[in-house]
Amino acid sequence: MFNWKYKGSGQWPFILHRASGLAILLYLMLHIFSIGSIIFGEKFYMDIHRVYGLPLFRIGLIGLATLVAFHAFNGLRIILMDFTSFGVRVQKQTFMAVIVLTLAFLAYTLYMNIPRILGGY
Amino acid sequence: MTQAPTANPSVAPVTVPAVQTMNLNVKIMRFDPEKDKKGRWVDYHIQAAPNDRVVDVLNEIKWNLEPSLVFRRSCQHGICGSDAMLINGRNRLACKTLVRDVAKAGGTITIEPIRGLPVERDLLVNMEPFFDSYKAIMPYFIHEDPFPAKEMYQSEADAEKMAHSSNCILCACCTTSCPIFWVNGSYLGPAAIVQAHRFIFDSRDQATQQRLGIMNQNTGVWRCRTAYNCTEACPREIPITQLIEEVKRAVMFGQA
Amino acid sequence: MHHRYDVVVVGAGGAGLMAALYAAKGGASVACISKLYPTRSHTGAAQGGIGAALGNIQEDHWEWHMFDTVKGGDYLTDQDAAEVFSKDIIDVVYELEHMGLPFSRTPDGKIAQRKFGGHTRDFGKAAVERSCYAKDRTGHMILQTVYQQNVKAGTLFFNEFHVTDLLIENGRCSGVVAYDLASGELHTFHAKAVILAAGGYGRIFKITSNALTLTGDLMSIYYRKGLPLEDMEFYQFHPTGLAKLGILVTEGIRGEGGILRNNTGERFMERYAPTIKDLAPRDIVARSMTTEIREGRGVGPDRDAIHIDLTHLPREVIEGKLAEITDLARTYLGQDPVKDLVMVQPTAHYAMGGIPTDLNGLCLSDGNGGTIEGLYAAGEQACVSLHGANRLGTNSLGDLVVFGRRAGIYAAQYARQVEFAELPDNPEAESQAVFDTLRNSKGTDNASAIRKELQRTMMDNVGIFRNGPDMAKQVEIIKELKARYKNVGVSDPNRRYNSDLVETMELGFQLDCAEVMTACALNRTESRGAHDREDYHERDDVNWLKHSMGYKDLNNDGNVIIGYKDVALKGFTRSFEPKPRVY
Amino acid sequence: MIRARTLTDARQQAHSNSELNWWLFMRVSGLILVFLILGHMYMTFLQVSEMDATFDAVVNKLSSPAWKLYDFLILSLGLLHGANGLRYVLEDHIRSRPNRAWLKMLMYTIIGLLFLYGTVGLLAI
Ligand SMILES: Cc1cc2nc3c(=O)[nH]c(=O)nc-3n(C[C@H](O)[C@H](O)[C@H](O)COP(=O)(O)OP(=O)(O)OC[C@H]3O[C@@H](n4cnc5c(N)ncnc54)[C@H](O)[C@@H]3O)c2cc1C
Ligand code: HEM
Ligand code: SF4
Ligand code: F3S
Ligand code: FES
Repeated sequence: MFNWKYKGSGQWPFILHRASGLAILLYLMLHIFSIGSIIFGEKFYMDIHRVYGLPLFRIGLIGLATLVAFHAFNGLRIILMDFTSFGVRVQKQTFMAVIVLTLAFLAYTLYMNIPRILGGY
Repeated sequence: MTQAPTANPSVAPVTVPAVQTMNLNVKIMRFDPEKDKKGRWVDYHIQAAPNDRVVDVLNEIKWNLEPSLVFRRSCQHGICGSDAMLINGRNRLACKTLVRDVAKAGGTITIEPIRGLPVERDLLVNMEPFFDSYKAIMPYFIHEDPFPAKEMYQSEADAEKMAHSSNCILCACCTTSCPIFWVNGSYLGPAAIVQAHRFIFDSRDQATQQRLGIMNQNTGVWRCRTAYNCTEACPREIPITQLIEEVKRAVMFGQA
Repeated sequence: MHHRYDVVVVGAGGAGLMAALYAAKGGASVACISKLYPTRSHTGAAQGGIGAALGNIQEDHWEWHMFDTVKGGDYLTDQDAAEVFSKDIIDVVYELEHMGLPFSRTPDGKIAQRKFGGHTRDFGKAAVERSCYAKDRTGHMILQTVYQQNVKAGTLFFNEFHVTDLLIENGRCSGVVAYDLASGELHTFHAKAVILAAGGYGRIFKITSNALTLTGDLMSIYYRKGLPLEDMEFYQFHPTGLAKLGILVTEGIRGEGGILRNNTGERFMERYAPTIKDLAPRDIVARSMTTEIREGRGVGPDRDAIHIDLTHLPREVIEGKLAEITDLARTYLGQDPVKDLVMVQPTAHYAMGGIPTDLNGLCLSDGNGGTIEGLYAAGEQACVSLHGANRLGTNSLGDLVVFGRRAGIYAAQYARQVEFAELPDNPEAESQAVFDTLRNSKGTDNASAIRKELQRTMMDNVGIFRNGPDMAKQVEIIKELKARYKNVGVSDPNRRYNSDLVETMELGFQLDCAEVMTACALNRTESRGAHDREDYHERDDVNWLKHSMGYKDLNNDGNVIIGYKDVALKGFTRSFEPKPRVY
Repeated sequence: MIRARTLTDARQQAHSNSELNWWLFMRVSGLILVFLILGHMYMTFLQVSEMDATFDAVVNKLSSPAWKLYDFLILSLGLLHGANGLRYVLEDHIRSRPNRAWLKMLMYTIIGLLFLYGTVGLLAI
């Protein structure tokens, strides 16, 4: 079974990548369902769409977007490792870069979305 | 022949420092198949010097406190690969880890068996699954053509390609630190891939394609998620992740 | 449990694996029994290289190699063995290369070779590059490569099986008994031929480069049968082992200009060897260091070590040419050779003696040509007497592969010709008795205390310096320890993985080895090769140009009966007259 | 000649490139998805509030074939990438063969149905 207490540094990017991938997949599936529901007409669509307006959901979305950003940046890091030996050598540094970029993304998302949530639009 | 001692003035007389020993709490995960359902922690309080190896600490416990403690070890200096264990949460060789690097005076060292292999007793695990994956990669030199009367020639550069992978002592530190191996025993694991690398990149070997074929299966290299724990754990400082990625590329480009 | 194989090999180090491989090639069904996983064997620790006169760098001939071996062995070397060896080793090194061994290479792609102590061109004229190497891990590569070939050949391995008894009746060996660590059960292996290759016994000394598991098991078992052990007094000490640990520090450290200093900082080698100082040969340096320590000028907490000073050397040399030892010193002693003095001690390293064999590896039952049918031996634990009184660097790996291979070939040949010999009625009885005694002992003595005492006293009394009174004292100490051993208790009652039981049993083997070694050393009143006596300082060819054969006195436990065997002073085509051994 | 010693050996020596192809697909689709998804998020989540994705807005946007293609790529690549990722996870974590088999079938079915549903949705407008 998974050894959560293992003190290796390399497993955390892996776990985060895996968890974020699964979370995005789950959301993508829901999202396809909700957007796709336009075929059932406006009322059905808008009933679901209202959920998007719940503050909790909107905060969750910010988290999810951050996970997407992480998964994307880290995906690029993995590709770099796979195709260049340089990528493996600097894997720690690139992981730091991924974290920094993700946090920057989070900051920007918060900056754009918090006022909207507070303002309710 | 005897002369008056000629002291070398440039070197100050060496004063002998008293051995600094310190109190240690050694917390060992014990497991007795005849009594226990699962492992239990047992604490041992001993005195150790900061420069002692963890294996010395274990020997001390075995020889003086708890003769029934079971663990493997042989060479005592990191060459035989017997004593891989989980020391303070990381895979290491007990004989290559110094007490001062894992504990302060009065501190605690935790020692557990390596993960992902069945524990037989205390720190001793069943190594068969590990050696089975080793054997699955055809870990032997294959050359079917007639040999020259003397040695086969190989350039220095070609010999150097095996420098890292041939250094492996099959200690299993890497494989048992790999998160994929923990959850999925059918992954061949980094150690087996390192061994495969040793032959794939041997200019004299003639079974490259077969080995690449084995690596290409879903128990092979594609299972590796570049988690990097293996590289950190290797006591022989083999850049394992790097080697695995080289094998992936060799499979991809179908060449070695 | 019973098993049946044509050939059973005991030990999976370089020698055992070579034997198993060639026995399998000879068409025999082979099982290899080892108390360690094969790749854990101590052959993996060898670094320097394997000597063979390939002549890849400079002109070289097997005759030159043979001469060096004989001279290195202080003429106690059997010259027929040396001749077979120096010729065979050339082929075997090529064979190893054909098995895929990743040798280091010369710029033109041949096997790389380098110089090594005692290996010379033209019968001693100048050093020659003879040691074939794979970086600084030649032994590791030999062990791995030969193991791999065994995997390919489908050799059956019984790992973590401790051989506890040899089945010998009427001069014929019919198998072995082994204890399975995992289950705690005894297994009988019925075989047409048995090959012993269980390695050395350095663990009878306190400071040693040998693994914890090198306890002389099979030598002792052989000896307990009333069979002889040859030349046990010859044991090689290496001058520079890391203090306390005994981990080997290459000779190169002095070659590069390292200086040995005592606790006053004095460069004491100026007193012992005024001209060449620290570059004196291994035995002289080891003796000088020990003198300093004995006279109270040692360093370290127990004042039992010597400093080696590299601080005056440029950092590049220390980090470059001496990288490995620098790493070891940093890891284990926390001493950085760039700025600190490193503590070293002479370390017990290699057993020249062991189970006597003929050139085909067949075990000898006495000094007059008697043999044990179907029983072969090779490697450090055997004594074809290739190394005589002192082994040359790189000749041990050569010994393993040459005589391991020969033992395998001849054992398979023998197995093809004969039927299985009948097993004794109750083959496991004796081993069972040993275990029962240990298990049921109500004794209170502690095995590790006895072991510690043995190792300390052997180091002091039968170590680098030997003299009559000390050794006579040691004979008594060993008797006393053996008496105490009878009273040791095994506290772990478990069947499975009972390493306490096994280690206690091993202590019994260690005591036996120490017993023969001490008796033979006390008996040999001369100094030759590694055997250096303060009370008999000269080599004495008139009386002592002969091998000692130590037998257990079966009627009188603790006594050793010493017989002799002639030295083969002639090779098949070349021979070298004994001369003073000067370099 | 290499002889396989065990059944597993034999099976492993049988050749197939499917794992390699999936591995490559993950990298390639990942690279494309970076632009598609980050772009999509930027346009619908950062620049404007996701609240703006009302029925009319969505229908309006998707009436343009370019956006249809864009969203179809996300739909197909994202689902396929995610499905294969999920397969990796299941193969790693679910030890029992039968459980793994039916869980995989279930996931493939759900994802396949969603793909059809999404495609129909895109084409319907
Ligand atoms: C640090 C070091 C460096 C060295 N460097 C060199 C060098 O550069 N060149 C050179 O030529 N030589 C060198 N030597 C010497 C040489 O390496 C050894 O002498 C040689 O490896 C011994 O090999 P072996 O096969 O006889 O035994 P080992 O490799 O010691 O193997 C012994 C085997 O016997 C098995 N065994 C033991 N007891 C039992 C039992 N009761 N039941 C079942 N199995 C048992 C063990 O499991 C093991 O498999 C060095 C030695 C040391 C210690
Ligand atoms: C945004 C751009 C994306 C990039 C660059 C990307 C990249 C990658 C890469 C390279 C992998 C392989 C990881 C490995 O083999 O170690 C991967 C795995 C995965 N991806 Fe993505 N991906 C992206 C988007 C997505 C999306 C949208 C989803 C969800 C639908 C997703 C779900 C997954 C899953 C579940 C895995 C498996 C994780 C694992 O096996 O550990 N990814 N991704
Ligand atoms: S690669 Fe390193 S960690 Fe893995 S088995 Fe070999 S030596 Fe041990
Ligand atoms: S830890 Fe495991 S996932 Fe790959 S990089 Fe190492 S094998
Ligand atoms: S005891 Fe040999 S590696 Fe630690």
